Amino acid sequence: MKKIAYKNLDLLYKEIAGAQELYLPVKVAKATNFKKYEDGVEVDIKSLQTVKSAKDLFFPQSEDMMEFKTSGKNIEIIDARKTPAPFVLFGVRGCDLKSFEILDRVFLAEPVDTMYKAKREAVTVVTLACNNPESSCFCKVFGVDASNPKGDVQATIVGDEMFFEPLTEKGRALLDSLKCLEDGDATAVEGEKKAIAEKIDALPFVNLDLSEFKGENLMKLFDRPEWEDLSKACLGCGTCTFVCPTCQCFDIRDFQTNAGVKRFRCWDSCMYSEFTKMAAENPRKNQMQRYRQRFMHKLCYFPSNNDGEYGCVGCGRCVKKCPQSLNIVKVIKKLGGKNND
Amino acid sequence: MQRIETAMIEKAKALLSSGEVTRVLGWKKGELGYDVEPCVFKSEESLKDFCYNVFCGANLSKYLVEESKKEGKILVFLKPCDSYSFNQLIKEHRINKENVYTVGVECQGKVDPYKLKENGIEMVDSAVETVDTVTVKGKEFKKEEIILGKCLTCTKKPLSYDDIISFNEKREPVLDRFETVKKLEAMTADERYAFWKDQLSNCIRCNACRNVCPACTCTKCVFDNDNSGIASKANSDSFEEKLFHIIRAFHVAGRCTDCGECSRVCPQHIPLHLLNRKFISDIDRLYGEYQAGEDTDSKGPLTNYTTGDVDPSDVFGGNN
Amino acid sequence: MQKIGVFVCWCGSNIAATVDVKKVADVLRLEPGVVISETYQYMCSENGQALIRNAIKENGLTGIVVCSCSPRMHEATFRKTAESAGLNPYMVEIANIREQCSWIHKDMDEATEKAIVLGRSAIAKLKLNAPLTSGESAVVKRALVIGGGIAGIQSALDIAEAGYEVDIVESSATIGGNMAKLDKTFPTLDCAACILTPKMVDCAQNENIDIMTFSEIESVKGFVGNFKVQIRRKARFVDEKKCTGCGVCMQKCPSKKGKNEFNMGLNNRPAIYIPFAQAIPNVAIIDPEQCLKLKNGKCGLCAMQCQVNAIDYTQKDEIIEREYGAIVVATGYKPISLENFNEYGYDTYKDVVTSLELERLMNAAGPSDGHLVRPSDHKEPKVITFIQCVGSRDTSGCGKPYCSKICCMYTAKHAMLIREKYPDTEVHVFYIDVRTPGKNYDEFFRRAVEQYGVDYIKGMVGKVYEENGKLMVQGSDLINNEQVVIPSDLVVLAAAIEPNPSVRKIATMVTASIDTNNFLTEAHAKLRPVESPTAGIFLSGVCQGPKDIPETVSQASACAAKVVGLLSKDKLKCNACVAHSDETLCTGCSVCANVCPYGAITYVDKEFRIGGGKTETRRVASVNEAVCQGCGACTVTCPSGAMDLKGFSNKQIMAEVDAICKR
Amino acid sequence: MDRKEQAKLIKERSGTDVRKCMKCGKCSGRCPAYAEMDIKPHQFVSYIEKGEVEKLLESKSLYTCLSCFACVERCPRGVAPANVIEAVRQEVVRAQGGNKVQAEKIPETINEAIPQQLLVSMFRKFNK
Amino acid sequence: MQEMNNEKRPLIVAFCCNWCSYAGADLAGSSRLSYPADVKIIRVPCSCRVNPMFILKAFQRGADGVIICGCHPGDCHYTTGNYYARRRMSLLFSMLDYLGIERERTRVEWVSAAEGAKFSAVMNDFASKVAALGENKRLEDLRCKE
Repeated sequence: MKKIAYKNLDLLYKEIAGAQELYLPVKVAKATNFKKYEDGVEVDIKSLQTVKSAKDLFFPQSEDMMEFKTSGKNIEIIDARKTPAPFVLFGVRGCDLKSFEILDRVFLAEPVDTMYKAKREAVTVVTLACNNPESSCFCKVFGVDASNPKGDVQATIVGDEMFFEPLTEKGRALLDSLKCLEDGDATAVEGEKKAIAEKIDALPFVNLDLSEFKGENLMKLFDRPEWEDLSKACLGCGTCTFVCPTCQCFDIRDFQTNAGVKRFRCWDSCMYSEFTKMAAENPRKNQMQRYRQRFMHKLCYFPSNNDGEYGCVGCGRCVKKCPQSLNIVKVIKKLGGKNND
Repeated sequence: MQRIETAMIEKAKALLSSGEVTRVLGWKKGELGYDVEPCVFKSEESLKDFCYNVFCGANLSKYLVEESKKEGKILVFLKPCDSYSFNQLIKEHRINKENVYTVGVECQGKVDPYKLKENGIEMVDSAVETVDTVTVKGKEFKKEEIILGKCLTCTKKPLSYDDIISFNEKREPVLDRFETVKKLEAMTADERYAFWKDQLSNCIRCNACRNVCPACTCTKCVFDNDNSGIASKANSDSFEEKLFHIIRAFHVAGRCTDCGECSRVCPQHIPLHLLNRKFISDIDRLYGEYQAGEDTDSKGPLTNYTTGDVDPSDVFGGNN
Repeated sequence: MQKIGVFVCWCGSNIAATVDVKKVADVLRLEPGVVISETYQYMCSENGQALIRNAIKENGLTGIVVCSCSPRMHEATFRKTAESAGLNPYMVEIANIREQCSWIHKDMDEATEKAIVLGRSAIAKLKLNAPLTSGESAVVKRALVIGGGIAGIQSALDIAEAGYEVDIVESSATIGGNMAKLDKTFPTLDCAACILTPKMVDCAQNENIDIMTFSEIESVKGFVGNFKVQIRRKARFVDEKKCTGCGVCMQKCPSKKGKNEFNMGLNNRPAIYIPFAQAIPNVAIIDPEQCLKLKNGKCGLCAMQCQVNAIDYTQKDEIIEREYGAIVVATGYKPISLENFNEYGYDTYKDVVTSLELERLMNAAGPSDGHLVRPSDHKEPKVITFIQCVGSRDTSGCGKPYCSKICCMYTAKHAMLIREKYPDTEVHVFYIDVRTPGKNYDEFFRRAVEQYGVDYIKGMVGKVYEENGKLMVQGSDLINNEQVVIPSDLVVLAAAIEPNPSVRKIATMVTASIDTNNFLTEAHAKLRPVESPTAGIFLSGVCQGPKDIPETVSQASACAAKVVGLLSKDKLKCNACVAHSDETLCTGCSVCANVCPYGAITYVDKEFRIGGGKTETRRVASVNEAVCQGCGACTVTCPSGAMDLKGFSNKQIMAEVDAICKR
Repeated sequence: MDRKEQAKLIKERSGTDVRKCMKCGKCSGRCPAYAEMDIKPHQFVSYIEKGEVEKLLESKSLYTCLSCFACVERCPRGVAPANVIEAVRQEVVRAQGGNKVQAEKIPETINEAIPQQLLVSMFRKFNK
Repeated sequence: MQEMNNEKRPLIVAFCCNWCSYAGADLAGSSRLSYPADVKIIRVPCSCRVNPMFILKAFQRGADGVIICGCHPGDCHYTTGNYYARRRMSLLFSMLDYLGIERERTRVEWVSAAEGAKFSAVMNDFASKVAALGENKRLEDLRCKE
């Protein structure tokens, strides 16, 4: 167990960033997101949640795949994938860490997504326990322990100090390399963890009933009439999918540059009318169908195909960010099971 | 203020039972108090979940584009700002007015849940509202401390309605709506560039601003249309952040009623309304004051002209 | 797969001296899609064109780019060349490497490089070109003339003479307009009735002319060659076909308090009346405001007296619809209202009259049978003072900023006529400037001064007031630098003229543009002065700007010539580069129609499939290709990008941008 | 200050565009004080337009103009001769200084229909 | 801007209306009134055909300045096109300025078919102002610059 005084965190960041790239919650113009640490940035480590999730680091919003260079009538094909240098992702919360597991199931399954894999392998994750979980948090429902978030290194703020506990080889190596840290005592951390667990148990959504969401109920759930009302106010904007740590859909697009064509992939959203557009059109023609797709995928299709693992980590971003206050909690409460009443 | 909600429910019940309307567009209670959602109620019974309170900030007018196509009349409750959007949509033939029964409702500013959170309040069991204050969890706030940005500058008065439910005079706006625009104009070009670079770099192109906007009702947006030449799904370069927001603001210029929904819904809190307000302030300054949505038949400033209009070289309002 | 041919012209040394044309051809040959790239000394020559024709045929080219002079010079030439080789003429693009390259640059490398970029840009555009064909529309061989004054009469007569049918729609009960009210006309002093009434009769007798008086335009739909016009024939309560114009009803009518409009309200007429003796049609009309039968059902004397049973108290407005190929607007003018000019006392003193009223007072058929007397006491005036520019050239907001053009001449005419007929009358004229350009015009004015001794005073009148039964006219004499007061018996005001107010409504209906003074705008101030920018709409007379009778008649005939030119065509070839609305994208928001200068955009409800076997009805824009001139204003105003312009599409222009920026 | 400058100043102070004058003389045609004026209202406009101020500065018209604004009211071109006269008067008065009419002696309530400018010009006129 | 002189010349896209300004450019050519080869003209039917999209697209592609030329107000071949263009461009340019983009990179000029000399003078002036600003950094797309 290592520790550092909270006021000295900047030294820590500087030291990490001196050796490899460091990504952590940074506030720019009122919004906190994972960004690269550079001199002068405003680190916002205490903020419970970044707007965009940490998945951005492995599966960025937009990413080059290949290039076609043209000159006259000739075309040259260039591999645009980059080999990432080792980097540290600092301040990841339990829910976001859990989301990596879910994304791994998608991107690391055959056929392996090489671009994702390279970045997953290059990272050292430092998680941070949630001292002040919010009413919109329901990670516990999906088996996340926000007081014990895991990762390569697990950090906990106790009073005016931050404690670090290495959990993997990578984590240990990172901690060992840092000279600004001093040895710490685990007892204070244990106390804090207990306090956090108590806070979590008092949150409003921690006892959501998911019992109805299982493979054999698929058709029944699909045909539930409540979808119509649940989705009524949905604007189809896609905010929920873009802030969601587990949404993994992307589109592959071409951009014509002055020298040829860049092929890149970028996030897509099942909320969009252009999503999975086929020869004719999007098979899901109205917003109710698109809305249903998103939640059925997270709560029914995904667990059916992945040993019961849900496609949601209970981070509550959609609860906070939906312009019209629609969210997965409302879906679970309506369709999840009797104990939600 | 509670009696507004009561009066609204009574009105809705009466119209539903008389058969004059078949549906009611309003707000439904949420799980955490502040997360009320727009909802179409189809029966008197379902109105038990109906609510109208300080959290009903969403603009309902856009839902009518689809709802007014359906059979039967729908009752809609319009806040003053919603009613301007409604009028503008009527002007653009996007709403079938015959299928809508409009009831104007009093609004003295709606609460911004983020501002509540900043004040340490997360869940809301009940909120007691007066014209100038809101009391949540026993704590009394002045409106200007916790209402949405768009409400701080609101001067909108109720427009023509079939019926109106209003008991108090509208409170005066706290701020001049062009104050921030003026501040930006007074900056140097470098400062302005830095400001917008920071703001727009946060844009995740979730399209919330566009999809909530009552002026953005295109069947297919140019940014979704692969044939348009500017379609894109994510910002792959900082240029695309600017392109999206400039074109979007331009497309709604002269049609934007300044309802402020774009900034309310932005997950990154980008003050997008400042782009629209820049156009509004330029239009007011250069072509005479114009409030989109104030009527249903005037020509918009961009589909109009006078022979003596100012030249593009002489339009700059701010510093260089 | 596209097969593009590139043809680089030397233009002798015009291009070749500064641009390495061989290099341009060689580089462009490498562009994707290009299968042949050649140079020639004079591409526009017969040999050069043959080269292009052969290349198109031999290589099966789908499009050609000619790098040469400005498209304004030879685009049409090369389009014809392409067409003769079986290629659609719109599959031709020109890269302007002469006016916009070789002639302005001196450095060979620089100019060659730019020529290559311009060539690439043209190729990029061409790749997105689509074959276009000009639409055709049939022409209805009938013209509508709105307004039956001298302008409308002359236009109608000339069109009818050329063998086409014409309808005159006149809002008052007779044709003739303002000219019929005039006494004599300048500069020859022949009587207006003597020269106008024969023309009116000609109209009535011409088989090709149909006169609809007491009628108004209700709506105009359609476009050049195919207007559909609704005309409201207002109830006159007299059957036009039966009435013989005998006038017995007028004598028997007991209600005689109606203001006689023809005499400018200077005397009264019965409730049933014929506007004036030579009215066309010579048919009575009942004024429902004055008629006792129509007001309270008690009378019916005229019906009893009428030998031919022409009176019909139950007559209602009737709306008829007709089709026209061309519309002539000849709505004329009226004197402005003088309510803003109380300094002249027009509303206060009976003996302050307008010039048009004076015309009636001097007219043999007028209220005083041509004997000039003052309206107040019917005595002969001994001192008459004229005031010019009343409301003309006035930028204070009370009057009109323009010169009414006719006042100087008619005031001279009045002064002269009075001095001739009543030599012992003293005549003064206050003027700011005397403007008499025109054949024999200045001579005419000088005659008034030199031969008839009219007293012209340079200066304006400040006020008119009454003192001892005289109208005291106080004004400046700027030449003598004194203030003068002229005790007068009659004061005549040369009121400014303004377009007939009905023109606004009509302009909106036919989507013709109108200026700030409500005069109709011509398509080009110098080169197309009798056409409106809206195709098929023509301008005749004062509705376009102030003018006198000779000018009006010339313009009316010019207008007729243009109409005849249009009607002589069986089909109209339309512009091929027109706007086009993608109905799947259009939301029907109507902003495009707001900016269309030609009224080419209308909206229709269309059914669309929305999946699941369902359909929905949407309002979408539809462009009338016969009317669209291809400016593109609509394309930019359309937020959804549904509106695009053929030949200059969004994608084509953006492809040009891309190609230019490639480096 | 040379005459040119002075003319420019007077022009500016008058707030009227003398070039708009089309020399119709309606101002002088209406002027009730015409007989008492050595230089007539239209001449004021004309002189100022030509930049000749000398004669104007000595004119007795400055003190016979009633400031009734009839000329302003009647001008068809929106020129204001009275304002020109007023501007010249100011030029003269400012050069002299000293007040004859004292503000304290003005009654508290004045007929509201009296134009403000008339009151002001009264001060200027009777302050020699 | 020194480095621009040799290696990187500024790139200027000029949208010219077919009836006045394009003809004015032709007249400049026939009169041999030179202006920098950096200026490349795109012919459009009317200044009202210029979509803000085209202007932004040009900047994205690497243009350093964009100028729109049309008939003088009141002389539009289509009677009213340039009036709309004037309003649109006024608002667009003011917005670009608001975002901190240099004012001198955009311009609207009214050039008639008779004003060959004006066309040349305008282009010379615009090109030198744009060159002085240097490369367009604030409205660039890095993908188009590689």
